[in-house]
Amino acid sequence: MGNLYLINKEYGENGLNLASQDKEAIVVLLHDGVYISPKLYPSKAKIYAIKQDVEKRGLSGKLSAKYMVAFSLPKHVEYIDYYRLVDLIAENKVINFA
Amino acid sequence: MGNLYLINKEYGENGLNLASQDKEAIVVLLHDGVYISPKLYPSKAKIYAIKQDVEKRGLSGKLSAKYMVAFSLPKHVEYIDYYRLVDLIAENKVINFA
Amino acid sequence: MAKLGFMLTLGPFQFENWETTCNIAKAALDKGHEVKMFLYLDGVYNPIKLQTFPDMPVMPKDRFAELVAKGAKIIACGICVNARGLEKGKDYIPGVTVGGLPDFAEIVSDVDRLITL
Amino acid sequence: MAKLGFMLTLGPFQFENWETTCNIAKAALDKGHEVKMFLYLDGVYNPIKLQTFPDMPVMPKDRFAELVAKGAKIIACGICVNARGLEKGKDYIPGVTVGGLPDFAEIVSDVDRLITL
Amino acid sequence: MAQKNVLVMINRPPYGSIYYTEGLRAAVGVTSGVDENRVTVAYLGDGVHFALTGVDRKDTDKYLGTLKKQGARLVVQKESLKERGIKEEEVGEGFEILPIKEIFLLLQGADFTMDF
Amino acid sequence: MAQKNVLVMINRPPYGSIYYTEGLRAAVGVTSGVDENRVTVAYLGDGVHFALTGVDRKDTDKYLGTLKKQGARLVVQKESLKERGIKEEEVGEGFEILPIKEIFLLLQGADFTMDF
Repeated sequence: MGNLYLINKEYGENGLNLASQDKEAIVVLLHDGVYISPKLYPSKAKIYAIKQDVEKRGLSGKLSAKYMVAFSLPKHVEYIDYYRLVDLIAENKVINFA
Repeated sequence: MGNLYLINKEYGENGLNLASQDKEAIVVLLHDGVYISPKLYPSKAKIYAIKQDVEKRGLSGKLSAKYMVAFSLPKHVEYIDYYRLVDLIAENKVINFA
Repeated sequence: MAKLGFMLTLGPFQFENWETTCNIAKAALDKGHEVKMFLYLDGVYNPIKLQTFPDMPVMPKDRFAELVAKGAKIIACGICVNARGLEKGKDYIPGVTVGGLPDFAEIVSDVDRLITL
Repeated sequence: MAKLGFMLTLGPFQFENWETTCNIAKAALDKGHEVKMFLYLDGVYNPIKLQTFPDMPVMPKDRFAELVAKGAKIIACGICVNARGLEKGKDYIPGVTVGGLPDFAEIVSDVDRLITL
Repeated sequence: MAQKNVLVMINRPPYGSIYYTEGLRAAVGVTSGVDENRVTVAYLGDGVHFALTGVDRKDTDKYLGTLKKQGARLVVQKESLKERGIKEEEVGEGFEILPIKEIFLLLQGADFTMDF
Repeated sequence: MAQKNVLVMINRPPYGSIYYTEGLRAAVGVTSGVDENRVTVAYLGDGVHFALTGVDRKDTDKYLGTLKKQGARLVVQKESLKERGIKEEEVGEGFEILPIKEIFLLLQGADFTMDF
């Protein structure tokens, strides 16, 4: 059981700072959390985002691995749906910043 | 008639950026606007804050001229009440960021 | 004396905007200015007359009632009211009416200053 | 299967939290998990049954009704309900009850995960 | 009663709050009176995300259509795009990219401002 | 049913929203059940402003008093203070200043977290 950080934009930075202390952090960007600069993603964390949140904001390209590599950004973001999110919640401790 | 910028924290930075373009900007910090770093105050602007907003947040000392000078911060903030704010509103164009 | 227009988009309690709006509007009325206010989005929750809280002698709706008593004209956005299930504002304090954005357009045409909070 | 607890502190429409909460809770119920939800602060505006908007076939209250139908237990904070003038939740969709923070304490004791939005 | 020029400034991105769409509804509303007030919409700070090509605009298209018919300008702050790593070619059709000093001139020319 | 350790994280400053006080009411509420759940309150980011000596606490004193009686810790993130130019001597009595790595340990020790 790891720590699952649910991150929205408003005080997501506080959550990402804590996730940076965490060797096995799992981060999920929820709603406006996808606007947080990828530069703030913890380097060791696995990063997820909700696919429909990303798509309706027109950010599918910007959070993609291709974009991240092209701009030397730190991470690949994996898109998931709410069913997968529920699995992650069931498997991990939830750290709320959403 | 000058421009009176009503500034809250949330997107006050956008307002202060515009005020920085303005040779005669008047800035009023409302509610959480008093938390914005004084480093972001436009250098030429006159800066006001609502006295009761500052006091209940325990910031009277921190926004004072003495503190500003001690920490080489850019400005003196003058504390006003809502009656004075209404005068400023009546005398100027209101630029809303509150 | 000036005519001041207000648009308030947030409800009571949660965020401080309603209180700042009441403070500015009250000071304006005390100074003899005219106040016209449009309640938009969550702003329409403010004038619900049934607000009750044991420890709080003055509820948000009382602050708005005070503005009405001092002569403020307050209109709530009807689409917002019905979307939030407030049934055409039937439980509002007296003096607050339900209208639409054309009323706001008229306020904009009429006033000397516009304050959005 | 797990028991999931939720606390929602924002109302319908204005901010997206209510929708994210419903999306997660629905997915959890579909997967066979148990859902217990506490509506706190502006969260208590969500289950007002009279919400109506011509262009919107599914209103926020309908999403909460769907959760109730799927077995979610939803309790609203009574102090918050009355402060906002919602008269002990008399206009709530069926299945949502009004309680207090001790109910939330019980949810906290009971669930395997807690999600606050 | 007199016609007013209103600068509607949108500071919040879609969709975390409804300001991105209700701000546009208000902008259209402002023009609905007998005095035919005029509006300009300015996207500032995080608000500029609304201008991205790929944004789903099914709930805002009707307002954008009305504003376009009225000749209202939709302007996007250039510096805000840059700070967020958004390239100008990622901005959709119908949005004008303007540096802050030109947005300030729009503000100078407006009678009123509104923020969302 | 089992006793839980809850870390209540307050991210918003007083008084622009009511989270600074309603977060404390919820923290007290969490401890009110038969299982006597335990809470720790952590002030992060802008939330640390609540710890300033001069803050008016007339609406929070009763919650702080109850939490104190229960032995609940109130911790303030050291880095957040520094970023905001707040000196440690400006922090009121009853608040412990902790670096983020120690706040992370509190998080590790908690069963649940809540954010306000």
